[in-house]
Amino acid sequence: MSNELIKQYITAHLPDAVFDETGEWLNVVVNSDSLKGLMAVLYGEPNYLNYLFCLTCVDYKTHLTMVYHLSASTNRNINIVIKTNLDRNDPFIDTVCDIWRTAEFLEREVFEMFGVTFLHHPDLRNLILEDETAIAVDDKKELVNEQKGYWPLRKDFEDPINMIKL
Amino acid sequence: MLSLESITKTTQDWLLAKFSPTMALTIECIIVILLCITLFAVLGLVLVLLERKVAARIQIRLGPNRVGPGGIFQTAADTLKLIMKEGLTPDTADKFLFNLAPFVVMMVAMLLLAPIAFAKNFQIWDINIGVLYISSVSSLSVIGILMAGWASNNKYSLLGAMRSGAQIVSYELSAGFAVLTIVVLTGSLQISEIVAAQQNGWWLFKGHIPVVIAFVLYIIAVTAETNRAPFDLAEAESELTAGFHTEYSGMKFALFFLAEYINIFIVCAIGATLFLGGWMPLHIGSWEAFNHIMDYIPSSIWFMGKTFFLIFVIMWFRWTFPRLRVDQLLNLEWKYLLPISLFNLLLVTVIAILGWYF
Amino acid sequence: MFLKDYIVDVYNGVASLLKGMRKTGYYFTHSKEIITEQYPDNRATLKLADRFKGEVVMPHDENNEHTCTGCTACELACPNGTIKIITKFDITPEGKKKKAIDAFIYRLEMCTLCNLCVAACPSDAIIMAPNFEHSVFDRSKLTKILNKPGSKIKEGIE
Amino acid sequence: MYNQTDIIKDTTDLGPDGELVVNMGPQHPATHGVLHLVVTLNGETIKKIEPHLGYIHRSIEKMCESLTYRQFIYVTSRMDYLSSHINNTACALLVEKGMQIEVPERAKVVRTILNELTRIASHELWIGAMAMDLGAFTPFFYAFREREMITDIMEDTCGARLTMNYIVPGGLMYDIHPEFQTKVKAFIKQFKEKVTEYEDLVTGNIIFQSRTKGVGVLTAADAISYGCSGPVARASGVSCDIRKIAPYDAYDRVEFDEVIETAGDSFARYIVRVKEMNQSIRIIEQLIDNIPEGEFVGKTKNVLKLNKGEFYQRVETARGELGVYIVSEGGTTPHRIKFRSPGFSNLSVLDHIAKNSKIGDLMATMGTLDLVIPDIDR
Repeated sequence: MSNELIKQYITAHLPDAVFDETGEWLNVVVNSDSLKGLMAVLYGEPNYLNYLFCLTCVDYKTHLTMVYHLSASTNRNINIVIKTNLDRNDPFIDTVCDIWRTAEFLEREVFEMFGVTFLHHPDLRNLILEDETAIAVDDKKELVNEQKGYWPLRKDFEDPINMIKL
Repeated sequence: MLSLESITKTTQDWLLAKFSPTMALTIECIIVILLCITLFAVLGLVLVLLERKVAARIQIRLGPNRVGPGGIFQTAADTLKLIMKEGLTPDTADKFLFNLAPFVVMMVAMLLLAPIAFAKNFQIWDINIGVLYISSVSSLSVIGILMAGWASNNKYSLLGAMRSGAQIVSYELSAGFAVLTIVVLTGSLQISEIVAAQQNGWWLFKGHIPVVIAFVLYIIAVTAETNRAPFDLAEAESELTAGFHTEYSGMKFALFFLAEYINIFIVCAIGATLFLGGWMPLHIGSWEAFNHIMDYIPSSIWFMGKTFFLIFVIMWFRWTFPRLRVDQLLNLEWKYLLPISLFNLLLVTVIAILGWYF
Repeated sequence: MFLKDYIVDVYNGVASLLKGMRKTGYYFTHSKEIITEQYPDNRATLKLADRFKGEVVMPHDENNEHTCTGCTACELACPNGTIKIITKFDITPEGKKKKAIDAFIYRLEMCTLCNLCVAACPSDAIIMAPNFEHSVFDRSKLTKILNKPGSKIKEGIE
Repeated sequence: MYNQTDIIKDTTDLGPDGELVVNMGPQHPATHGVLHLVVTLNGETIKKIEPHLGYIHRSIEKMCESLTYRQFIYVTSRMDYLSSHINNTACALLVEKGMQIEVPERAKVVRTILNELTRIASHELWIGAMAMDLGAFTPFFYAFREREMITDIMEDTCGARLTMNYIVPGGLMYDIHPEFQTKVKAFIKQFKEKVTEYEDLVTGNIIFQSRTKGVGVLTAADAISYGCSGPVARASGVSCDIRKIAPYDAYDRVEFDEVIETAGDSFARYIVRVKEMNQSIRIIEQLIDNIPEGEFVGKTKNVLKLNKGEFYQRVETARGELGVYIVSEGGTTPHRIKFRSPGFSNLSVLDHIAKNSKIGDLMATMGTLDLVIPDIDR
């Protein structure tokens, strides 16, 4: 299945999708509302892009971008990258973990590192960092309040204790 | 000839000449108790060192080699360390039972020493129901383990203790059946008579294949009963960290550790007595000259040699096999060992009735 | 047949166990297979790989001269601030001012032995030495000054 | 993480339905590091497993954002420390891709050989640790004996035994050791002799087989859904070997088979890894006599600057597919870097496949998933 076919298919389903072929793989930028619908379509027949091998978020300082790397499990050389931009102050998006189970952990990681809320996620808690309750009783309490969030992978995150500037 | 038999005889004669019979008996009791405790300490040190050396050789290592020549004082140093360590009692533990448990386990191991014949006419108590006594007392050790597991108030300990309970109760059966085969062949429960019945050959050799099967079953069952790998589910360190003795430290832990090795010694001693003739030298039918030469080796060396051979086999098991899972462990007992031992016992009974053994 | 399967089962199981015991028994009886290295005792014969990355050292020749120009390439290449170079200005016989190192501070406790500083050095002034017994009682002893007191830069190195 | 009072409460109280809640780890002999599993038990049967991560979280992704493209490679050795060479290769390949650096043939071949040696070393360690989880101590030492030869080879050539940092963008840090080829050949000879020992001690052993066969079954559909990769997915019949799909370095010119089993249980995962070691030996045998002469490092600029854009590089580590995703703004440091670690996805499947089995099965399942905690936490 070539990129052209995928493009046709996505355009048929979602006319306002923006394509970018400058990179190694086909990039598709979609609206955050329509992401879930597109994912469900891509997962099913006839595209069968059923392998989500990377899910992450990028902080561009002006907005957050969710990045989904999809592939076909039968032919791992078909890869597309789906991106969607989120409001940095109030980031939320529909979860995809009812389509791919692996998204459950990956989304939890993004949630705690970037503060993106995944709607309808079954168990949206911190996975790697301490629980919110633990932070509240911690002496980091002031830090949390000052910065309105404790999202380490955002670009403006500062932790004077654990980060040493060279 | 200087033998253990003559030493005991002279001692008793001398005591009876000096004191009244009651007094002499009391003194004898004290001597026996002291000897038992000494034996325990020595056995513990030797067996732990032996285990570590065997493990090292199997695992292409050298093992302990720093304390003393060849590392022979390593276990003594370890004991010293354990004595000096603090014996912690967890806050939420049942303090009385927690502290009692190691002693219960230890006492059971001590009681089992009574009917064992260490050499010719060298036995603490030649009770006429010796084998029955051993079977019944050895099953008491599960109480100590359950006590330790429950009183620790630790989930790992509890799981370990429950596993141990199920395991010991099950494997008691096949161990009992294996012992019964010899009882059937000998017609006596008394240890001295069982040994005497092997005057012209050990049961392992003259009892045909059924006794060999019973011997194998006995080794498997007692390995499980003493919680040794591959049946060490009660303290499976990759699953339950240390099982029933997770919370123990210092000397209380050392008592568990010691009891494990003493139990191995005892079951191997019983195995040697029942199947390999105890202190009886290797006699082959009518080869008079050969039998005579064999008699020159002291009976205590025969007994210890056989026992340590069995101990080595059990250690060999431990360092070769993976551990079983808890349901497989019980499957092995109830689906394989128990039917085989029942059938085997029937076979032996037929052999005994028809007198087909040598 | 059930009984036949049962017996075959038992036989195969026991055979597989005995196979394993044969292997361990072989190693038990063959002491030449033992591979233990008696480390502190075999120091004399212990040979480390010549490329072993143990710590950064600065070789000095017999005239107490090194080749470090103080260009701070290693300091920039270091990912975690292990190296700190303090420079000074020497007056050459011709009366010109010349940059030289005052102290080459190397903090072993922070070093990850990644070899990037050695790779970055344009004048091969520092190398990795195969020393590995680094334990000391005081952490401050791990901060080392690599240039020896009184040492100076070799002639002709720019 | 729990605070102190929680933990005390946890060990004395029962779960909501009278179930036993056991904290396995972070200090536990079988979790191989600091994995913390909160296991809900009903007797011996597992009802639920909930991993708590972060005990060794160093935020490598954040750290890399302040390191240059030469420097950030060394940090990746600390992720999956058992296949550090392969992690380094992934980063170097990505930088080479982003800057169109030509890599000399010699460097490519040496990288491939070292990657395969690393894979064997990792699997050797895994076999030992796995057998130890199941209660057999001895295979651990036999496996380490062979692994020791590999680490010696690594020490000779790279100067370190575990965290090598031998691969730089453009090739290798320095040339291979003169004795490299003879030592590798000696290792291949010894490995072929000794690999039968694992058959005797582990593979054929009835206890080992009954502990692993039919335990922790992962279906192909689940493997895809959970994003599993590497031996875990291949044991379930999912073809996912990056070395075949998108060959890098010298993998396009060597012959090897992708090992695929279909049973999906712990035993299949074990067999896949054992067969993979033999395939690695096959790859090394093809390359070891044909290391081309020439430069070992390509021409690179002093300061590396990636073009603006996004780059993704996949490699096959010993545990599965490692993806490095870099968003570059054109500077000397990455804007955002994401490591798609194989262990993270493989861990997420644990609850699914170990549910309703016994505690002993959890060890077999967890062992065959081959979890390396620094790789999961990053």
